[in-house]
Amino acid sequence: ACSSSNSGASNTSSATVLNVGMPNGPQTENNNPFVNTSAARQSGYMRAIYEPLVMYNEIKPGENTKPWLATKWEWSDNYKKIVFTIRDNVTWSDGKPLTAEDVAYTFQLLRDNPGLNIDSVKYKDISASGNEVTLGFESSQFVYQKKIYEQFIVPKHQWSTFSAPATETVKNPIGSGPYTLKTFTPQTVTVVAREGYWGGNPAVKEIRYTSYTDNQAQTTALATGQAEWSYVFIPNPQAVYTSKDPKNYKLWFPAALGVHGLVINTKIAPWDNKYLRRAVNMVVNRDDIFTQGEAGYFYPKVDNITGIPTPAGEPFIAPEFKDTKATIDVAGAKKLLTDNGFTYQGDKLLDPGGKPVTIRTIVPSGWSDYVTNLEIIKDNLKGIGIEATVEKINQDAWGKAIDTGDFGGSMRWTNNGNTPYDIYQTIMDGALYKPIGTGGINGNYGRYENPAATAALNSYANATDEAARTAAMNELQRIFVEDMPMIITSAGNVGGQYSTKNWIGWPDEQNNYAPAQPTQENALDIIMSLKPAAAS
Amino acid sequence: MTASGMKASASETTEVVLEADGLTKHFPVRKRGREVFSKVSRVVRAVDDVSLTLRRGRVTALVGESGSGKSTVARLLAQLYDRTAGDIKLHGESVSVKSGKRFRAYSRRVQMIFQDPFASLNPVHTVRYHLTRALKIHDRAGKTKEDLEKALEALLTRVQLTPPERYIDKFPHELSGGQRQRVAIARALGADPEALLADEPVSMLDVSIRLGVLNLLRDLKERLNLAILYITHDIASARYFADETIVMYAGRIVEGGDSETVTQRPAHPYTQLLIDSAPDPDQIAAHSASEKDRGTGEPPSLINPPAGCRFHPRCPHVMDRCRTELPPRFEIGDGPGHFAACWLYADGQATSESSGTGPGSSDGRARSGEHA
Amino acid sequence: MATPSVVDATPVAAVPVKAKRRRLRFIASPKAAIGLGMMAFFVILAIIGPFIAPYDPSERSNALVEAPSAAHWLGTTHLGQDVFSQLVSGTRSVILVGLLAGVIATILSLLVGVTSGYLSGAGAESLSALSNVFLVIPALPLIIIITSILPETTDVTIALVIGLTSWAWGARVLRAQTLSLRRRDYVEAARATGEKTWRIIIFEIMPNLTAVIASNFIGTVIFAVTSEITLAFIGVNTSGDNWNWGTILFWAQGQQALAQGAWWWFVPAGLAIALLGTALSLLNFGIDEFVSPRLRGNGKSKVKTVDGHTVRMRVGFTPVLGFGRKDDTL
Amino acid sequence: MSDAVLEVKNLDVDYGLGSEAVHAVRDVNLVLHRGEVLGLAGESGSGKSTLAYGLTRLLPPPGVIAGGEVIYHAENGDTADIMRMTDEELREFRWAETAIVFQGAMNSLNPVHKISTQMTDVIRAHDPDSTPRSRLDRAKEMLALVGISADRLEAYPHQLSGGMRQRVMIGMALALDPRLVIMDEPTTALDVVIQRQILGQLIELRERLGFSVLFITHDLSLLVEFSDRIAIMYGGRIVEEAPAADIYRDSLHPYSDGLLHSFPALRGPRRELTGIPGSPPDLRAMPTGCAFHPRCPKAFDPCATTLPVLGIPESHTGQQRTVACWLHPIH
Amino acid sequence: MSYLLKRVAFYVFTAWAAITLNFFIPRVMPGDPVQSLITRSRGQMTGDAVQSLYVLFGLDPNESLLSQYVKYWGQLFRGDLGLSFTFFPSQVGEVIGQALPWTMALVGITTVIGFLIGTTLGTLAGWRRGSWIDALIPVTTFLSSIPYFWLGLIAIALLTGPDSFFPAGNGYDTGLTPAWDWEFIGSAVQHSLLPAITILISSMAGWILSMRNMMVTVASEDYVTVAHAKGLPERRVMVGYAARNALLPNVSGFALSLGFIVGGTLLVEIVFSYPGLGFLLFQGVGTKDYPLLQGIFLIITLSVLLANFVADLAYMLLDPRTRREG
Ligand SMILES: Nc1ncnc2c1ncn2[C@@H]1O[C@H](COP(=O)(O)OP(=O)(O)OP(=O)(O)O)[C@@H](O)[C@H]1O
Ligand SMILES: Nc1ncnc2c1ncn2[C@@H]1O[C@H](COP(=O)(O)OP(=O)(O)OP(=O)(O)O)[C@@H](O)[C@H]1O
Ligand SMILES: [Mg+2]
Ligand SMILES: [Mg+2]
Repeated sequence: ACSSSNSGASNTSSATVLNVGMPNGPQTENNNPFVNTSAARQSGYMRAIYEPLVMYNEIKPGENTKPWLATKWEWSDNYKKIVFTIRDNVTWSDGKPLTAEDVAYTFQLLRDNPGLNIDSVKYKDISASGNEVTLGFESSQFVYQKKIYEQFIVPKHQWSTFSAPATETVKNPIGSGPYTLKTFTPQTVTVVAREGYWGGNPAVKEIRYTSYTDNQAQTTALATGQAEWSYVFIPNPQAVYTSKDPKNYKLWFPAALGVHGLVINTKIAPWDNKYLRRAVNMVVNRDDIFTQGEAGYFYPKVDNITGIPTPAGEPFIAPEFKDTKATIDVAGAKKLLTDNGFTYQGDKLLDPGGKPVTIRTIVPSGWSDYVTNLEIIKDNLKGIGIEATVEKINQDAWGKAIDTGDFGGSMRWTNNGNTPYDIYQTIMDGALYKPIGTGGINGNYGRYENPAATAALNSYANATDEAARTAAMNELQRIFVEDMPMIITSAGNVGGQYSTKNWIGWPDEQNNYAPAQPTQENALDIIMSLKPAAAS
Repeated sequence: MTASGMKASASETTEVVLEADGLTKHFPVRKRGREVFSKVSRVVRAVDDVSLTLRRGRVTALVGESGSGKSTVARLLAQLYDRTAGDIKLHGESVSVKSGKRFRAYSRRVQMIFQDPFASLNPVHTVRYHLTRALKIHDRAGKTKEDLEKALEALLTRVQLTPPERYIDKFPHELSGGQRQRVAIARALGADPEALLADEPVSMLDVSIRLGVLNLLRDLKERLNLAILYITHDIASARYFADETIVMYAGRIVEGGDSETVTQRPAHPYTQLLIDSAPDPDQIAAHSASEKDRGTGEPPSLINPPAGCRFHPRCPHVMDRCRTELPPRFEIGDGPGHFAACWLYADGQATSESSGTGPGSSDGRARSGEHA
Repeated sequence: MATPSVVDATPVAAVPVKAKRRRLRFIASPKAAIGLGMMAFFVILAIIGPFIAPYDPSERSNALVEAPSAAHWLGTTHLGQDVFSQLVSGTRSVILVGLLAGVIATILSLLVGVTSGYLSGAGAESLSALSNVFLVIPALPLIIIITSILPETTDVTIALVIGLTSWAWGARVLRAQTLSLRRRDYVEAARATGEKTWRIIIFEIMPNLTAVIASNFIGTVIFAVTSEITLAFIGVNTSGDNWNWGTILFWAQGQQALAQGAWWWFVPAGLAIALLGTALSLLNFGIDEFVSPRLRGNGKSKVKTVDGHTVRMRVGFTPVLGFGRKDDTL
Repeated sequence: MSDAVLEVKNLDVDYGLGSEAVHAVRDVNLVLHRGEVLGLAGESGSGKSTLAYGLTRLLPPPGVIAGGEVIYHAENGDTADIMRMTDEELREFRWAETAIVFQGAMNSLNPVHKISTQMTDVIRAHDPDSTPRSRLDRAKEMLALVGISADRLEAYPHQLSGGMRQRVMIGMALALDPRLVIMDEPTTALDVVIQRQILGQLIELRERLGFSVLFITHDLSLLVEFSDRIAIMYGGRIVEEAPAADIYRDSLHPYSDGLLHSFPALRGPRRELTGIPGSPPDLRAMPTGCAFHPRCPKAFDPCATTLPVLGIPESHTGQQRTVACWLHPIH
Repeated sequence: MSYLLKRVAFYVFTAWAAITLNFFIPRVMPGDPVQSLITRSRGQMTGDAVQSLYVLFGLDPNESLLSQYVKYWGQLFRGDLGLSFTFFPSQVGEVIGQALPWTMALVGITTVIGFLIGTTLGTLAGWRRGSWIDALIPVTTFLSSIPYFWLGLIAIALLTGPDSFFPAGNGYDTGLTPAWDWEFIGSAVQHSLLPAITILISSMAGWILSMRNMMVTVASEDYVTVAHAKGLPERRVMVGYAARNALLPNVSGFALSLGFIVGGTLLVEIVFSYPGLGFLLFQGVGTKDYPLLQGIFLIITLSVLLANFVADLAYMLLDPRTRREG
């Protein structure tokens, strides 16, 4: 009975239901918000149930924080301590009030259960008094602010009863958010708006989170309007998606501060030669990669020479590089090479030692966009006489090869964060360096060694004033542009596809109040902003 | 008749080739339903305590009801089955071989012709293949191709498949039953054996072809001095073809002796039944009326054979003793080596040396009782 | 009495005639002939495919996702690659994997099945248990797992994996068949003649299994081909620049070709698979009718009677071609 | 010929079609009288089974009836040509009028059905009004007739011995009181004791029920003993037909003669066995003229060229016998 | 040893061997669930997550295979299949229990229907050899040579759409909650039609072909000719005599094929987004989810063994001859 009323509602009169889809396959009832594998996290409905302290908008440089459960927060100068002031009048969905105790308990939970602490934030002392919570850290958290802001809060009175929070499936989730769990099926999870939410009653009365088996099914659902909001890679979105209802079907994929690109193993001759890497950077066709590999939208193009995505990273770019784009310049690349000891034998590039320059790139066989990107790069490299091979191997073998440095080049991503620090740290941090053949590393896959870069990274993370940070960031960019340890081609994204047929008020280029991804913390902000299309 | 008499006397002197002593074969049967958990295992007592000898240049016929274990005896003698008990002696030496070199050495000396010529030739191979293999295995193929060709021709000619080139490249299905049977015989001869175990080599053939095959075997026996075991349902042919005849009933030998004697003066009630049942165009009138009086009934189960004499449930002369005690062989003095396993001759045992009246009269009694 | 020579002469003359008939019988079945023709086409394509392909199958061009045209007979991919060239070049890998895996699996199932069927004792029992264990483990998931263990997958390794994991069904069938053969008189007769065991297995038993072996081989080839293509399709094996029909489908599916309306990218490879499968099954018909005399209908199942009707030949109701008395009995 | 049950006229049966065809039965004429046992003998491969299956149209492919008639005289005097019957008519005719016992009883019974099922389903097919009770009773009656106890009804074929199976088939054949029973080598694989039991019972029943029997066997002595008339086949044709005793005492065709001198006698003095020289003809390449002439010791000029016709020999006027041999010119 | 005990011992041995193999195969796969989780979620998870995940999954790199193996058996006997990595921390039993009914319903029923229809058609084709129905065989073999997924995708492209009766995927309408009401069942049936037809089309040919060949073989058996000679109605001869006996080999083939339900039609479930075991298996392979893989393999193993056992019994019922083996 419930279903018929529902299915009718989404099509006629003003909407009350929002249909969200994710291509993750059938789910098992698992509402543990801490665990990455849980349905709550995969489908994103935890965002409607649990709330963060601060809403952090990672695509909006400048004003990127919005008070949420915390009304105020204050860092110490060295970023080793923060004090949150918790909002009053917030109740849990079971009616109990949310207190600073709950907040402190949540962080204690993270500190005491390393399995739950996915972000590996080093909490020290945690205390609550009145409506204030104080968190202390072992080191400066400047570059990790986002992780702390975004921490969702769980009720102490429920979680303290769990003997093993890490393996708890939380059948009856109690949160402070505007929605509560109504039904769970492996296909669809339904949450409904509850009474007594501190932020007022949302226009969206019910949200259905449906799991589609794969991208294709998800795309079909989007194209037919079954799903109104999703995050999925659609090849040729024009033909497959937006053209079905150009007025309402939208996609918006703004860049985040994380990148994708060609990691070069800097320990293999002649790729230890920075001129060679720079020459490569000069011939890679980022436009082709964007339009053919990323279907013209998915991973936004990065063309600043520093590899920092814009507009998110705009404020961080050093003045000297502000307008330096990575443009294709085959002649320039050849000149750079021949000026630095490389020679040509016919079309073939020879290294200073007289050997032909080749590169063996690897890629997981199923990752079609990466494969396409590499094919394009291979083509581009041919233009300057470099013979590249693209080896498609299985995911595990690829993971292992990357881990132990058994490759010439590969497409990979970097971490993302609230500053470009994460990007550069993933690429250049000497602290992460391990020689070829040694595995177990968490970054610096290109085996790049430069003490200056490591020092700059450290000083950025631990600086206590803005000037020192800016200096360190500029230094990092200088080193990167000089040595070009990775050919950055695309930015990580925080976007989504959505339909304005039933609901309006979505974020977009003009109104970029939140990233459009339904599984990110900002999803709640978006949901709260939605209005029925008919009503407008 | 005279010829057979002469042979009989010669039999004492000719060399024993193959000898079975107390041969026994039990086939296990699968348990059914509720027997699964019981301990007793059931067996088909296909052959029980069978002793016989095959001599050089002599044919021994083995007759008996269907399912009495004749083929099993032949296969046991060919060492194709493991025996349950008993002994097989080749030239007085006990042999027990399963496979490998020793088995092949044995098979060179003792060869078998299988009951069914339609089944015993591999349908995918030509006559040439079958015979070549037989020759090659026993190193009789010679060194060159011509040698082989000559040996093949000789074999085919010997079994009267002439001209050889008409048959040599044929597949079994292109041959008639009689021709197949002769190929099978040729194959057995290819090993140049000393003993030949021929299991109903003529059962499927019409009388004219049947005769041809039998004449061939007789000829072989005489020329090559073979010892032959001839298994058949056709008692008349045993009379004509075999020197000695042995009768089996339900896995046991019930009578044996010189062929002419056994067929003309059967001693054991079963043999009498058998001989009487054989169709005889000359005596059409004599029969017909007396069908009812004949001992009828089913052949006994070999899984739970009757105690005592296995024939007793069907025997017209059954005595108390027959139901409990297994009769041993009793000599009957009316022919060379004639014996029967029947209590009727128990009394004659003591006097058998002195006179033939005991068995003779009992024989007469049995027959007259039937025809009255 | 000169006539016997007539009797002799006829069969001698008949021998070569028969042999000829036997060899041609296979082709005589129209189904098998069609299958043979199609199969020959695929094999030839497998050999010369890469040479006659109009483009390098991996070569990119600016004609992105274009419908079939004179320049690109089967259109292009999202990278501007020529689908027709991919299809033609991909034939080799498909045929290679199919045949190689078929051969491997057939040999294994022969070894295991026939040996465990013919011999008795612990060895044979454990062989049969082994094949049952392999039967129990689902083949396709197993293949997926094994291929994902391998760091790198070439056609040969794929063929090996498929061949090594898909023999069990055949072994079971062959074992059952061998069990029914091994006590046949001609096998016993060969033993009684003094044949060695391995000769009995190879020369006496196996030839009688030809029909089973052949259909088994063909079944395995079909299975291998579909497995290879499935593997490629789900992205387990799209290694190197080695094109096969599954890789085409993988890319087409990854780019949602059908949803884009690019049917030319998705449809031909699937049809090619179906055609290859059909060719093999048609061959199977021929082999069945060739080896098993019972299925041999002399190609005809209908007969014409004298008065022009058509009657079906069938068991139990012998067709009558002509009625009544004929004037001339000769 | 008022008492004729079955008349076979000029029956031709082939295996295969056109030039490939094997002419297994050629121009066969036979009459089967009421209550009579007609024996059919001949070399293996001479076409005996083919004839038996052919005239009931049970020959499996590639067998075809190339021509001829088989006239059945029903009890009420009607006649019908079996060759012209439709499938439905055939089905009704079969078993109710003509029952057949096949060469191998081992394979004639369906291994997966009980004896009772196989016996009652044929009764039901021809008498749909009967009750299951009455059918079962009839089945028991028939088993009793062939000497098998009623409790064997619930047995499966493999639980019976070969002889018992044979008898079940014979019992089944008689279940519908047919007027004709065809038996193709019903006893070859059995020992003489069981063989005699079965045949004895059959002859007895024949006398009581009055059906006719077509009896095919290799065993001439058996034939002579049990049949009224004997027909001898050679190379697909009937070469001689006569009362059993006449054939045994005085066969006219040299082939019959050869056959009769090929089997050893069990009793009485040992006879000289001559046999028949040569080998059977190849059906694909039959000799011209009389098919037997290449092996015939008495062959003379016409034999090799002209086919002798089956007819009453001049020398035996008045006798109920026919022969096809140039030695015995016919009227 | 008696026959039945031998059979039981054989099944136990096979089960043991298969389960042991199931235990070891996933474990020799390179890479581990954590790595594969990270690579799969490209960029959505930072490198720092690694440690917490190892801790979370309780993966102790120092525990020997053997002690894991012993532990595994201990768990099995307690009916505990462990925690799934993919859906951590859900119980494997729960994950499988949720998918199993769908596979059973869709693939199980279609396999049975395919067998029934295929066998019926094969019976007719074999019985009327040379008639039109015989000509069906090349057509069905053509269809059966097409990979499931291709047929399925084409069907989706051609037959589904916003206004089509056929839904493009999923087990039931997304708004519904599984319950035994007509609305849900109707929706489930509607969603299963297309995948079911795909499986039917692809799987029927095998049954048709083997049944036909058996029919042709059996039809020339003497007892069938005897049945004709008895003048039995055509249907009775075809069904009771020919098909009844021809069915025997197909029965064991059918039992075997039950084992392929999960593995063989995995692609159908993937293509039609069907929430069944096959798709789960595919996910498990992708994420190195050993406990899940082992759980699924266990289900497959046990069901195949069970099916075989049932087939054994059915064979004994259908074929009164006690089969003599060896
Ligand atoms: N492999 C076997 N397993 C079980 N029982 C068997 C086996 N072989 C033969 N028997 C049984 O042993 C008995 C003797 O069989 P055998 O073949 O020796 O008889 P036979 O005298 O040759 O009969 P026939 O005259 O019919 O050929 C029969 O009851 C038969 O059923
Ligand atoms: N399917 C067939 N194709 C060709 N020829 C056949 C076929 N079946 C039988 N024949 C031939 O037809 C002839 C007659 O066979 P039939 O079975 O009638 O002989 P028969 O007289 O019954 O012999 P037997 O006494 O051995 O049973 C034989 O020569 C045989 O080779
Ligand atoms: Mg025997
Ligand atoms: Mg016959």
